[in-house]
Amino acid sequence: MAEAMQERRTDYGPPHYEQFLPPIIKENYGKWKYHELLKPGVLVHVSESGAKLFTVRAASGRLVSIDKIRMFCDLADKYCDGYMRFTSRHNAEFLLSKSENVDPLIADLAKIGHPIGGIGNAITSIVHTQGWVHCHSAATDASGIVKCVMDDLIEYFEETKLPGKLRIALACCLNMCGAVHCSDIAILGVHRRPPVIDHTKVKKMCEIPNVSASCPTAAIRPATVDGLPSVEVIEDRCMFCANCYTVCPAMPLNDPVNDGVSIWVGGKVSNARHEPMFSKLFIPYIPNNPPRWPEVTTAIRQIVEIWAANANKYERLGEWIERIGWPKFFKMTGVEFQSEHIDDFKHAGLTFKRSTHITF
Amino acid sequence: MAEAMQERRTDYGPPHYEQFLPPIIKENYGKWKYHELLKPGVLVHVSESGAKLFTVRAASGRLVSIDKIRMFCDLADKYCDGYMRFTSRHNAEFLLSKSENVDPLIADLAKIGHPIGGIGNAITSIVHTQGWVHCHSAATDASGIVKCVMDDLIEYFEETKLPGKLRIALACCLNMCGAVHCSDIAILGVHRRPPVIDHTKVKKMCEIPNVSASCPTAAIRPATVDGLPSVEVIEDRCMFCANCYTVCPAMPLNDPVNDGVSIWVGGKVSNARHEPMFSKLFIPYIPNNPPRWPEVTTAIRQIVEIWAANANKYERLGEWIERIGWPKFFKMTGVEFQSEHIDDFKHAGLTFKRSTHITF
Amino acid sequence: MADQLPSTPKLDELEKGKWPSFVTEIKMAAKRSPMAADLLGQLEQSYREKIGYWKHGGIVGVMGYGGGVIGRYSALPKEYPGISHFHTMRINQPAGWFYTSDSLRKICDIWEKHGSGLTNMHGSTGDIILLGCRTEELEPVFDELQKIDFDIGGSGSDLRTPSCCCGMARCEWACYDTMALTHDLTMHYQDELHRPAFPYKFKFKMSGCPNDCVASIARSDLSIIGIWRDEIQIDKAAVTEYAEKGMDIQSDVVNNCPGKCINWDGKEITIDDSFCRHCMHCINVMPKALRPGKDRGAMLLIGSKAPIIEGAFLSSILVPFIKIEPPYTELKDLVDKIWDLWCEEGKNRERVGEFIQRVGLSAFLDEIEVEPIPEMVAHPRENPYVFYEDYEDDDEDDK
Amino acid sequence: MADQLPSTPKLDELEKGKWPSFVTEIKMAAKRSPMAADLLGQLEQSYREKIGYWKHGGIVGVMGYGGGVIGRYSALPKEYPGISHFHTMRINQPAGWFYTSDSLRKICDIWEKHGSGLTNMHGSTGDIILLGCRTEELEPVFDELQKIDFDIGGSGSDLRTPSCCCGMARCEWACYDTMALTHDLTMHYQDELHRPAFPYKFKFKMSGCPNDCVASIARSDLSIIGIWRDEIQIDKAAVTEYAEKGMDIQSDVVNNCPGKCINWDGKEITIDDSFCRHCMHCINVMPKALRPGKDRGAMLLIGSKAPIIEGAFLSSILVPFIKIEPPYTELKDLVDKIWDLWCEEGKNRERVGEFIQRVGLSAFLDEIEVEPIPEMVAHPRENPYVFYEDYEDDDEDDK
Ligand code: SRM
Ligand code: SRM
Ligand code: SRM
Ligand code: SRM
Ligand code: SF4
Ligand code: SF4
Ligand code: SF4
Ligand code: SF4
Ligand code: SF4
Ligand code: SF4
Ligand code: SF4
Ligand code: SF4
Repeated sequence: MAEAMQERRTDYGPPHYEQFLPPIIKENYGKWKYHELLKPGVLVHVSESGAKLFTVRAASGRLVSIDKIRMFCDLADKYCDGYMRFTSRHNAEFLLSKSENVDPLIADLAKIGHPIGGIGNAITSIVHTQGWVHCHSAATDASGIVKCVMDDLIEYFEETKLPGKLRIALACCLNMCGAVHCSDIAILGVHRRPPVIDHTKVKKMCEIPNVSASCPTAAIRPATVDGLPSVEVIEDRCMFCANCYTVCPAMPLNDPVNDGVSIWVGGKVSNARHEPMFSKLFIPYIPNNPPRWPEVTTAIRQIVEIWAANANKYERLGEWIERIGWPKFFKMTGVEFQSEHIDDFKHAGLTFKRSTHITF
Repeated sequence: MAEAMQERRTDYGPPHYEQFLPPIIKENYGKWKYHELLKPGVLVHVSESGAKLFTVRAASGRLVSIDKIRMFCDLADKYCDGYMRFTSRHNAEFLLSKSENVDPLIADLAKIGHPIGGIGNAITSIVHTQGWVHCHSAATDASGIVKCVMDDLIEYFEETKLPGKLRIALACCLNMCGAVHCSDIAILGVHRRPPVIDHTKVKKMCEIPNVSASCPTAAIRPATVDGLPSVEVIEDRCMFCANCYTVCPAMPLNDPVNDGVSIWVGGKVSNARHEPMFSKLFIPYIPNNPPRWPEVTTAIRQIVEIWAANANKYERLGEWIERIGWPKFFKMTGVEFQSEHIDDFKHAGLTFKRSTHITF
Repeated sequence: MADQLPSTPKLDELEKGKWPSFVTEIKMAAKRSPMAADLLGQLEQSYREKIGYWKHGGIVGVMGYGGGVIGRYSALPKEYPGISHFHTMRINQPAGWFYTSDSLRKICDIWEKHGSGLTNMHGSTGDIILLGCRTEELEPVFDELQKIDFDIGGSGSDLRTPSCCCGMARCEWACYDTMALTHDLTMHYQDELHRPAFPYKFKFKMSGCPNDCVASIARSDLSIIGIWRDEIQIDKAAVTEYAEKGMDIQSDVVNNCPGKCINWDGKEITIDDSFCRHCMHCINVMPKALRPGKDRGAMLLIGSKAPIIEGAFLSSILVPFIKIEPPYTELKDLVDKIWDLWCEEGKNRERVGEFIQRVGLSAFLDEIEVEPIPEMVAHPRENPYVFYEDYEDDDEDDK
Repeated sequence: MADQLPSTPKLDELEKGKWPSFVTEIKMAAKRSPMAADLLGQLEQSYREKIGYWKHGGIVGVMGYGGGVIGRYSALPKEYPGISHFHTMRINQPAGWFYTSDSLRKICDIWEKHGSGLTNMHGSTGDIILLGCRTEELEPVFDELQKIDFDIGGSGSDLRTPSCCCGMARCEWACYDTMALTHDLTMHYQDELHRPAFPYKFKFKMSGCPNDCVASIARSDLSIIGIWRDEIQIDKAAVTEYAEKGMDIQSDVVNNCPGKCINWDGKEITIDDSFCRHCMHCINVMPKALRPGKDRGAMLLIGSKAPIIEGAFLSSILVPFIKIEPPYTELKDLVDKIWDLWCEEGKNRERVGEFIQRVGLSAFLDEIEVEPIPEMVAHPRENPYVFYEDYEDDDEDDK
């Protein structure tokens, strides 16, 4: 066995990217001079050499079957000499050296149900996570909400009529695998009920000191329950982060009645104009309402539209809110400001308004 | 005795201010329309009624003898119908209804050694504390440094040639009675050696649990030393705040070799333009060098002059530094950036530079 | 008596230069007072040896008062017997620090008789500081102060002496009567001021406008800062006058406006007041042409303090706008609620700002029955650690 | 086999609308795979009952690797036996997510044979996610992947699969070769990637410029972001062209510059590069006319992560500028020092950013032998709690 392992090939790493680059890219690698947005979803990059590369960006739901991948491959073969890529936000990108292939490709993409867009001042696809499709922690589904929100916002994907880019992300629990903490709009699955402890399993499945230590608010302490070594949760101190559940399967938080999503706004990642910003809590809680989550789609459309109607050119959502001030934003959207909006974690004091700089 | 107390008058409060207001102020109370700076140190306020009030602001060292107060009284009688006031920064202000009295008053003030100024785009007197004159905690003297710095900067008090206001404050220890934490330039007395514990006195003079609890960095723990109940200090964790000494006289930090001052810059209080800001550490340590503290006066003059030469009109020191960036400010002043400058207290992470927004 | 002055070669250096010299002041007093002379001597020694010579203070005071006197003893009483006791008396100043020469002279007379003859005009909190008094002289000083109607200020864990900017007395921007409020609160809270019963000190400071000339936002547990909520008043003719006299309105005024809400077309200024951040800059620069609006009152901000122990705080908005009119009932009710809660639940030596940060602003608001509003925060929370209110039990789950 | 699909009235709602439907994808796969069909069934139940039905994962894997597989089991294995095991395999993507149809088809073939036929293209860290595999199929999958040269990615407390923007392959702004660096680091650190030995996960992300198209500043323990340090290149003719075509250069470009360092006189643009903050905005708006300078490299920022446990962090500057050229020795040396220290002193489940905040940035820099510089902070400390270095003993006091 040890021998078998010795022989076995490991750690050879991913294939070298070079073999996957279309010739036009290899030739012009590092020599691109500028780009233009030809129309929604279609870019051209022009090289120092004069060569032109056309990019067509097609929507993707990210959760794709091998059937779909094969369809993409067929299109890549047909129009792109067999090359394609995916983007950092999981869209499919087709790289063409021939401009005359652009429209036929788009037509074929439409046939298999993949609109193009998401480039320039648009909304692109939603970075998201597993949800009920695969994760044990999920407080909500991921792909389902994403589908509903994007169905609703499709016009902003297919056109470029917004003041600037708007990025949406979703994570189905506070682990935030979608790294939603710096998005223009973030949808975050939340639990709202403390862990339900299975005292018969704690000792078996979990290391009690680790469990106690895992709680950011020190809500967990060792306890003997019904004669069994276990833990107890001081419910008042629990803010439902589920970190205990991550380290101890005997403490699930999932709950059909109390789980749901929260909406966060005003984050950004790029350094363009304003430094990167975290997203801020906007709607503390919306109950899960599958299959179409109408309250979520309505709330998000409202945010997008108010921003689109009022922001200056290039002004990201967070930049705009910062300019007009949060009180105005709450007023314009009609969302009620509640105690949940006020930070009470470690650096809370620094989020208090420490000046007279307000508007009336 | 209890009876005597009963009879004794207490809690009658300060005299009502109205009896101290000159007639012109009583008549125009709340009716002032605008003001103008007539010349350095002299303001005129014009009322809706057309009445004019002249203010002459005279420097004060704050620590004044009754002899000096009596001299002020004589001037008040001579020129101001017997009225005068002091300012929130401890200068003496003379309020005149007759413009022809202004210059003679100024001349008389000069005779008793009180220059006028500090109004408008100037440096006014230094808010400060007790120092070696009165406080047990002092890591440096207060009045002495203030005198030296103001002697050196007198031109900026007597003239209005700066881009904006510049406020200096001094506190002789971290208790910061001068509230120096929001000053354009702050001078702060610092200890740099952990408390020297007199174990024979701890138990007698202090409550051990209170002492342990007083330490922000949990550097103090109860201990038995030479058979006596006392405390010990984990020196590595001590950052010399002296809070333990405040609650326990048996733990002094005062030390002739290690005490000294630190210089902080860029704070402000007013809401004008920029929100209020805290001062930031600039020079971590300058040894006490009485009687004239030449290193301190030199450092402060340099800061003032570099700011004066480079800031835009109205731009306070902190606003200017924020615009050009701290790296440039360190470069321009030649002060070395050191580990002490990097925050390592509670909210340290929020002071780290979390973007690519730097200049080269 | 001048020949009795100790030799002070170091301190003499501090009589040079143009700024008024505290050494000269001490020497003046020392001509009459042996206390001041011994202060000179000890201070010279401090200057020589680079260390203070004061002992950690003890508790001394005046009958019927729990504070107002800071006990102080020299660590070198044998060398400097005059300052073996050298206590400070904090005397509550009249609002706005206005005086008549008559009242000042009376104070001086008392202090000549019973104290060192040295003062601070004023202390950093605002009191008249009578610097240097023997224990046995405290009562006599108070006795005489009573006769001239000056009372003692705060110290220890009590309300500290409130102070304010000159406001309506001398300034055109005062949005409420700072001196009237200061006097009223001081009188109303005499018991809290004189008998320490709080977890720690509590300070009020009143500024008439956001220029904040008493630094209330940085130095008071409750900062009361004047503000208006309607339109800035514009005098067009005066604007023209400034422009004609050479003011560059675009760069001096417009470009510095943090609300980016001023427009200058070369002839007229217009302000979109709905974006005005009430910073005062434009008004400061053009006092003849611009004035705060007419609907005036104050903003209440809570919690500022020096760094010990949680780090320095600035006050933060508690009530964005409140009318400030006698008898100030709304304000006092709020103050009482805050104190009740803090006295009940605050820890020893925990300032109200630290208390709020410990229990959370939301929880604090809840207890004092103030609704949370977005004006209280720079922005909503960034972390997802939300203490949601009650959850629903499974039993109720019948959907 | 279509008739074997469970009835999914709720999920069917998600086949409506224009955005590509994941339900349609699962149904496509379900036509062939009973695993996908059972996934449909369980998911429909989740949609009905508003709760997920997955068990807390167990440890499963591939021989010789300590990570790369996420164990997953249905909580309802009786109802949905096809997904009683439903593990994820994370496959290391090629840098920049470029593929040939040939390579993709080969992956599909393997996954058709051994797995559910469902994937994520890609996971949020960047891997190819093969979604749904039985324990006994893991080895066979790996066996076949070997043959087509695809290797496993990271999971657990190890280096996670590095990822990067398309950089020089498709973008004119790449200040260094992101794909080359990503591939090199991935190969160099195969052991760290495959055998968890860290206190917790560690992520690299490489962006070619401050637009940061892989969100590295928010999502990676070490963010490597391209930047230049000389002057922005200006093509005057192209500027004129933009202006003529109607761009309002003053309001679109100049007024949005955070460094306030661009001047437009109606004819020419000039930039005071010494104030440029490298934000990219002007270049983004005028790609034909403006380009990053020629002296290019990268900035290293450290410590970003999701909220658990200390709250979310953004990366902060560690090295403002470093040349990025093979064999990247300086960079690797630095990474090794950081890992050595963090592995030695980091607590279990403590990300490097949390570690730095716990021990203090200065102390951290000291250990990894990097000099502190002002570029690392937004501003120097505001609190006076300074840990001064060694004090002098009294004995030395002979002044
Ligand atoms: C393809 C992709 C990189 C990749 O290797 O996969 C990419 C490609 C380009 N980005 Fe990006 N960005 C991509 C993700 C991002 C991200 C990451 C993210 O969203 O998670 C960001 C940071 C977002 C944020 O700040 O929250 C990002 C922030 C930008 C910006 C800054 C926009 C701003 O004003 O803040 C620009 C500049 C611009 O658009 O003017 C930019 C510009 C560009 C350019 C124009 C660069 C070029 O010359 O090729 C590319 C096409 C623009 C477009 O999509 O509008 N790219 N870009 C990613 C496409 C994702 C997608 O499918 O939609
Ligand atoms: C007399 C005094 C109030 C009092 O009741 O005692 C006062 C009086 C005035 N202040 Fe003040 N300020 C006084 C302390 C302050 C303070 C408090 C402090 O320094 O501790 C501040 C906040 C300082 C800070 O931000 O750090 C202060 C920030 C201002 C400002 C805002 C300046 C800025 O650009 O940030 C103005 C507006 C201006 O000067 O244009 C102002 C304006 C004024 C005006 C013009 C108001 C008026 O119309 O009467 C007065 C004379 C101006 C001058 O001195 O230049 N006053 N002023 C205080 C004089 C102190 C002294 O002796 O020098
Ligand atoms: C006299 C005065 C300084 C001065 O020279 O003006 C003063 C002097 C002392 N202060 Fe203060 N504080 C004085 C205003 C302040 C201020 C400024 C203010 O009120 O605007 C502050 C900062 C603002 C604040 O309240 O945070 C201040 C923050 C402190 C602190 C730190 C409190 C904190 O919560 O951080 C202490 C330590 C303590 O309370 O134990 C302190 C303690 C002290 C003690 C009593 C020393 C002690 O630990 O026992 C000092 C007595 C010195 C002496 O022997 O004369 N003093 N102290 C000021 C009072 C004069 C007056 O009544 O008018
Ligand atoms: C698959 C993926 C989500 C997705 O749908 O794309 C994922 C899925 C999981 N993540 Fe994640 N994370 C994924 C990218 C991320 C990211 C985003 C990134 O890498 O850019 C983050 C935020 C950035 C960061 O690293 O902080 C992320 C932050 C977490 C955390 C919180 C870590 C923290 O330090 O705060 C956890 C909890 C943990 O580690 O115990 C976690 C844990 C998990 C676990 C393993 C659940 C668990 O506690 O055991 C999830 C398995 C789900 C499942 O059954 O499939 N995942 N996780 C992503 C990996 C795919 C890939 O390899 O490409
Ligand atoms: S965000 Fe939470 S629920 Fe969603 S995939 Fe990550 S760990 Fe699972
Ligand atoms: S969910 Fe979070 S806060 Fe609640 S007990 Fe578990 S670890 Fe603690
Ligand atoms: S700052 Fe410190 S040393 Fe100075 S008076 Fe206040 S408590 Fe005393
Ligand atoms: S000086 Fe401050 S940090 Fe040092 S032991 Fe005393 S209380 Fe603690
Ligand atoms: S705070 Fe405002 S009202 Fe008071 S003196 Fe200063 S400028 Fe005038
Ligand atoms: S007060 Fe300040 S924010 Fe308001 S208009 Fe004037 S400058 Fe602008
Ligand atoms: S990060 Fe910069 S270099 Fe990379 S794709 Fe985005 S814009 Fe281009
Ligand atoms: S990159 Fe940004 S900061 Fe630099 S000149 Fe352009 S807009 Fe200004």
